[in-house]
Amino acid sequence: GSDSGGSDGSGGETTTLTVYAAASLTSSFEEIGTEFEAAHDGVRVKFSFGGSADLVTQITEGAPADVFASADTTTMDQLVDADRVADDPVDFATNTLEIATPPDNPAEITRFQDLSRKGLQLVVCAPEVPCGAATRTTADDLGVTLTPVSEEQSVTDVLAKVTSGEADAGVVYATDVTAAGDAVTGITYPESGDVVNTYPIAPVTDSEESTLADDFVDFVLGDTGQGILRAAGFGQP
Amino acid sequence: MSLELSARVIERDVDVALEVADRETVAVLGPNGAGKSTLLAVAAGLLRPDTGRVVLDGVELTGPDVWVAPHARRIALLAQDPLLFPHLSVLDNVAFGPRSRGVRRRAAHEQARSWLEEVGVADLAVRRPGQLSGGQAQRVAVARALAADPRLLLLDEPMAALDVAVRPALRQSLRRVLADRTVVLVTHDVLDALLLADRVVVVDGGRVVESGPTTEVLTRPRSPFTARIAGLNMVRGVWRDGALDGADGTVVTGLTPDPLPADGDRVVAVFRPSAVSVFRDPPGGSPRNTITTTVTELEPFADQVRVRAGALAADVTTPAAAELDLVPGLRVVFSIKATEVAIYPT
Amino acid sequence: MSLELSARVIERDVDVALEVADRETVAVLGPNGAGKSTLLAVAAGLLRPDTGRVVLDGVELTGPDVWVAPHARRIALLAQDPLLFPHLSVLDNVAFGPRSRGVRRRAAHEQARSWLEEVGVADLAVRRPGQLSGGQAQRVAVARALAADPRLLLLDEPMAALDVAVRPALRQSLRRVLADRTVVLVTHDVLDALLLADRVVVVDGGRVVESGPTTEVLTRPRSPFTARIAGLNMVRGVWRDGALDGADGTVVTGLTPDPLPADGDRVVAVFRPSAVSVFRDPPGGSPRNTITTTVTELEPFADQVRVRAGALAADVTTPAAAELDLVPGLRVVFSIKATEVAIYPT
Amino acid sequence: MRTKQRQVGLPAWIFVPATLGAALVLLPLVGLVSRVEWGSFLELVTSESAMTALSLSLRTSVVATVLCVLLGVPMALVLARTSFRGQGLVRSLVLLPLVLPPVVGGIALLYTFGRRGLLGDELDALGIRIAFSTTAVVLAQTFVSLPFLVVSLEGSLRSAGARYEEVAASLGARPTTVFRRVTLPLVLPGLVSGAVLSFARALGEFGATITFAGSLEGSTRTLPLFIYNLRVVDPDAAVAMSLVLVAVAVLVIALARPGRSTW
Amino acid sequence: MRTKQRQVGLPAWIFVPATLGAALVLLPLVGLVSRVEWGSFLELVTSESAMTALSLSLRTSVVATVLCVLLGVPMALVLARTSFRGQGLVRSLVLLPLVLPPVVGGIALLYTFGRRGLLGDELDALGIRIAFSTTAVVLAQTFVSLPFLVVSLEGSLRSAGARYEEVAASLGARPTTVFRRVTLPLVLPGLVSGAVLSFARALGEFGATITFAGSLEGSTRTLPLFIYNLRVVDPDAAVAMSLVLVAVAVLVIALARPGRSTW
Ligand SMILES: Nc1ncnc2c1ncn2[C@@H]1O[C@H](COP(=O)(O)OP(=O)(O)OP(=O)(O)O)[C@@H](O)[C@H]1O
Ligand SMILES: Nc1ncnc2c1ncn2[C@@H]1O[C@H](COP(=O)(O)OP(=O)(O)OP(=O)(O)O)[C@@H](O)[C@H]1O
Ligand SMILES: [Mg+2]
Ligand SMILES: [Mg+2]
Repeated sequence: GSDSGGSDGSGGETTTLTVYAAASLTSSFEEIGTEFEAAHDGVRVKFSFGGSADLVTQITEGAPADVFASADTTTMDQLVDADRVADDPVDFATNTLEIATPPDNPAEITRFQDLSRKGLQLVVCAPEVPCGAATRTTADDLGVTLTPVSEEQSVTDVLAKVTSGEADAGVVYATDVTAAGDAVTGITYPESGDVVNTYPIAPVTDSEESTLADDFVDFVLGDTGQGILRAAGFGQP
Repeated sequence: MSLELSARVIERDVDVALEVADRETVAVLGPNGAGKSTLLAVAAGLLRPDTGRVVLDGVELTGPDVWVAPHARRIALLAQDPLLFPHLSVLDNVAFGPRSRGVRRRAAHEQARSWLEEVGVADLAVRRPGQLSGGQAQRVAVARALAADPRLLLLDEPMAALDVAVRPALRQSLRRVLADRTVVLVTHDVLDALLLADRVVVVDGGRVVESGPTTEVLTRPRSPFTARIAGLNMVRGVWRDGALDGADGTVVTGLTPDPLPADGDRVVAVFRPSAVSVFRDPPGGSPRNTITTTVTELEPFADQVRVRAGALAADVTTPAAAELDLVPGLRVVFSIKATEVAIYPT
Repeated sequence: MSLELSARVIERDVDVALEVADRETVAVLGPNGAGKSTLLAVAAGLLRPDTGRVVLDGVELTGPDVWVAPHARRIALLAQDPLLFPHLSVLDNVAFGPRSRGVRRRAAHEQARSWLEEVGVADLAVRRPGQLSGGQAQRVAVARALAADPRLLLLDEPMAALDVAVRPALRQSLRRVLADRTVVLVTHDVLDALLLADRVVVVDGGRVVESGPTTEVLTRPRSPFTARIAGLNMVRGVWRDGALDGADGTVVTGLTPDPLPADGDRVVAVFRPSAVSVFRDPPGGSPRNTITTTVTELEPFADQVRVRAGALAADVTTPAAAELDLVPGLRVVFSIKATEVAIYPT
Repeated sequence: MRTKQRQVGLPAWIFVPATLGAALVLLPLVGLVSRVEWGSFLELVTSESAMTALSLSLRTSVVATVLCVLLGVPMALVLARTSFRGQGLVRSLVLLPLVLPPVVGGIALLYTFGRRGLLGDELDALGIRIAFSTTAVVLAQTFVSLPFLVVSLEGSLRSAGARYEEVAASLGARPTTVFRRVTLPLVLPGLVSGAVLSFARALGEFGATITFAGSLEGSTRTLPLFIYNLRVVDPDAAVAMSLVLVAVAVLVIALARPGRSTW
Repeated sequence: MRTKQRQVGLPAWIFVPATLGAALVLLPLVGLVSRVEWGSFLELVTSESAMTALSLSLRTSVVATVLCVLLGVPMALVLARTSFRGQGLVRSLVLLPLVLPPVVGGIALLYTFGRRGLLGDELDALGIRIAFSTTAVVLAQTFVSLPFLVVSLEGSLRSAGARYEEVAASLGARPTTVFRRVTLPLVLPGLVSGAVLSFARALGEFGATITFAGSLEGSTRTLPLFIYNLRVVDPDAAVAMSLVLVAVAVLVIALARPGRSTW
């Protein structure tokens, strides 16, 4: 969508680009948005962050999105099936799993196999959400049986349990560990590269700013965008 | 405004009919639970009878297929509870009726003030109902009902809770105010009926047992309750051999109506308590009615004592009572001259 | 149980003191808003006076630093409103007091039933309060207060809303029940005071204006309200030259007390309405008191008419009233024999 | 019964906004129902994990409602029938869980009853672990539902006034008797509607539960959590499941509602 | 004033559960406050996007509360003062938004007012687009808050009874006058507490808003949505922001509360 007569310093027309993006992209995309605005005079980028599934529902129901960036291919496929994608989706980032523990790592976790330990207060994502699906795949691959005390709805919920010290360990994305800073200790394990989550991006149909939307997709795929994503811990697709 | 009302409320075992002529005040008397308040509720449109009609001035308000809402009837009801609006000041309570009629705030307040004056509580105008005594609240409720200026005014015991000093004054006010209005007045005080009502209707057990002009009903009562409220003694029986034959064998002679009742007709004998003399033993001499009975209660008032014996009462002077050494439980003989007894059919 | 009470409630301008001896019944009389209910509320512990004490049988219940909760006082209050618990049946309402005392359900119901019998509404035991008439509710409330079997019983107009037929019977019941209890009884009916109370306290404007044994207070009233409630005429003035000198120049002679009052003392003259003769012109002849006044109201009762003229009243026979052609507004002369007038200082 | 009918009418215009309001609430429900695929509905609804979630939801909500009544009735009484310094403040603070985003409420509970929370050491010493247990679910539901009961009951208590309580006391009833035999029965309609509000709130509770208790089938995954999970995979199924939640709520409320009271 | 004091005491034991209940509500708040880093608090709270979200939240919640009053008062009146066939059903249905998980409520709204919803074509023809606009926020808030007002007000109306209304009618007051001058003033405490509940619920509303209105800064991102977003990036900041929400709610409620009524 667009609105005019904004309070831009130049006094000229302001064009607004609306980007719907997965919650895990929040920090990176806000940064990218700032850079994009700097590069495009009179353009303001608005974000709507949320669970990928929520965003798909909204866009399907006519939400005024110009660009959609998803945290997994399944949800993006739903949007494609709904005929709401203007151009084929492009993968722009990947993410891998990492184990997060409280800063002092009380359970002394060192590898993924430790997670099956009896009495360990382990939280993971529910298998219905991407990070949970990835966790389950990893566990299956390694032949590890996990008995979590909770299967959370989102990475944020897993992190909250870990940072509050309630859980001894949680399985989250590498980017989340990076973002959490000192609040958690990240423990990488060798097999993490085997299960990779891919982030696709695509412009949305009926966009009134379709050129600008394409520009934004290109910007994310370009050097600036990729640089920011790399810094946040995302991998290259 | 003339009222014609008939109502049957099965749940309460009430089945009454009532007519009030234009500008007439009808007093409704009757014991507790007789159905007096029920009758008013039906008239006011707060209770829909199982069957019945309410017709005001020829216009049907309640009927099998008719229903006029209470507010559109212009019938004001002063209920047994004052039910003053707790959130309004006394003045606003009284002004409520006029303002609902469309009178402007100022004028309504003026009217309200004069009504408060009338019932003697003008100084309480700014108070909230919660800050009034029982009698004060009752008076404000009376003022509020009068201020509504209805076509028909229904008053349910307006004088209850009032102190003896204001009763005569308020009765006087009401008399003036009610004179050119159509009013139904429920009361337990025979003075209200006598001073304010043109006609009296006596209700008992949900049925009208007596009705007629006030003095006629109250001087020639036909039901025990009416006799009681009129302060008269009544003996009931059948007419036999030129005298009343009571259920318990009492025979009462007295002034008889013309034409004489036929033998076996139901009749009543009525006489004033002051016409009764009390003896410890049956007196001889001139032919008198005597009734042997037991004293149940002694009520002193002014310089006399009312001697109650069941439903009968006798007034004797205080010295006489002392001389007879009357106490509840004593067997005594009530004696009444035949010329003081009125006997008539019911 | 003896009660000693003094209370000042500034907000209501009430400042009263009262003493009730063990097993005594004290009637509290007074106009609307006098402070009667306030007094009871203080005794019951529902209102904390600004200053004052309530002492029951030597134990302080209310005091500057003492406060006994209402339930612990064993003082039952029958308030002016029946306030029956709407969610309980009539029987359970009456059984509430006994059950609160720890009486078992069965026994409490038994007691409740007998109290309902006493007030004549035993047949209503299973009803809800919402299904009662005004008078029926009042009677149940009386039964409930009596059933609580308190150390001190406070009754606020227990007879209001009752019909004339049950009043004597209930009064009789109360008389029996109250005989060996300590009771404070608020009433507007002098008969209640006469029949039920040992002593009378008259409250007016928040102050006790008179108190003493019932018959003494009611036969020798000292305040206009008391005279009014006792059904007596009262003229107030000062003692001058062997007679009462009224404010408006009226001079009243009568039976005087021993010793005689001093000149300038405040005195009252009291006489019965039946002692008053009414004339259209001042009568000559034997030395009588005459008061020229204006008829304000005519109240017929029994075979007499009470002629009211302001605060004064005269009883005349109905024929006499007709002969005099009495109507409100007429100037008349009230004439009273000096021997019928009692003059005493106040 | 004809005689029982109410005879004072409502203004006619009042039915316009009333109908509008009803439409606002009912239309979306129609919209919801219209999208349900009834074919797969039954199968889905009776799936084992759905039944597990439903039964957990019912059990925890009932316990939470009971707790709300046990704790909330005294709170409402104290607020309505006493006055003390700072009462206004206490009342406002008790309101807070109403506005606190539920997720933050869950965090607050973690900070208090969690292992490293305010009472963590004390609870640890007692060998009690609340987080990730069904107890945590109940606690979260009680925390968010309690204010509903307190607010609506305090309103009822104030409307009812204290006159009957005074009468009861003067008849010799001790405060406990007054409370049991007079106060409670008189405000029963208010108490029932307060309890219904609490139950409904507990049944629908999501944010605080997920944050404080987590989500594990059988022990902490209540129906709203189950629905949320389902939604990611199969939005239509989630909608269908919500209707079950709604139906259950209506049923429980209808059963709990005593004869002639408000709700 | 001393004479105004209440003299019928509460049972002593009642203070035990009351204190427990208060503790259950207040302890987590203490826990929350204890974790706030006050250093960065002010900066965060006054950030532009925070202020935008706060002001949007306040505006929409106030409008939603007004709508709740306008629609809910008539609904409560009709439920409390009339009887018609199927009234019980209507009452139960009106309760539903209480138990519907808010997210599902949002879906229901989408299914009704969305482009492809029940009324989609009609609204399209009128050129009205509701979903994902500020209107949608208000609608979502009204949808979830309305039952709170209706339930608590119906309780008050029933407790108050109709006797005063009958008196007013017999004094000649038309139904509208009765409503305005008698019914409303008498249930004012109930109305105020119902409105407070509605306002609080609207202010904290999250699930239905995010689903039906989306989360766009300035137009649909209310404070709870802002907090939700913030939590992903900086959980501590989210907690601090929640306290702002709470403080605002308390403030607004305190200002709205008339002198001597319940809330
Ligand atoms: N709401 C009700 N439901 C059922 N019965 C009722 C109801 N109200 C009153 N009654 C019964 O109906 C009868 C008539 O009652 P009503 O109130 O009309 O009596 P009343 O003549 O006004 O008596 P009172 O002098 O005591 O006021 C009584 O027996 C009473 O018990
Ligand atoms: N709650 C209150 N607040 C302030 N003033 C009050 C309150 N209740 C009563 N009053 C006032 O206190 C005075 C005494 O009232 P009280 O109720 O004791 O009178 P009462 O003697 O019982 O009168 P009644 O015969 O009318 O019942 C009256 O002037 C009354 O207006
Ligand atoms: Mg009556
Ligand atoms: Mg009084």
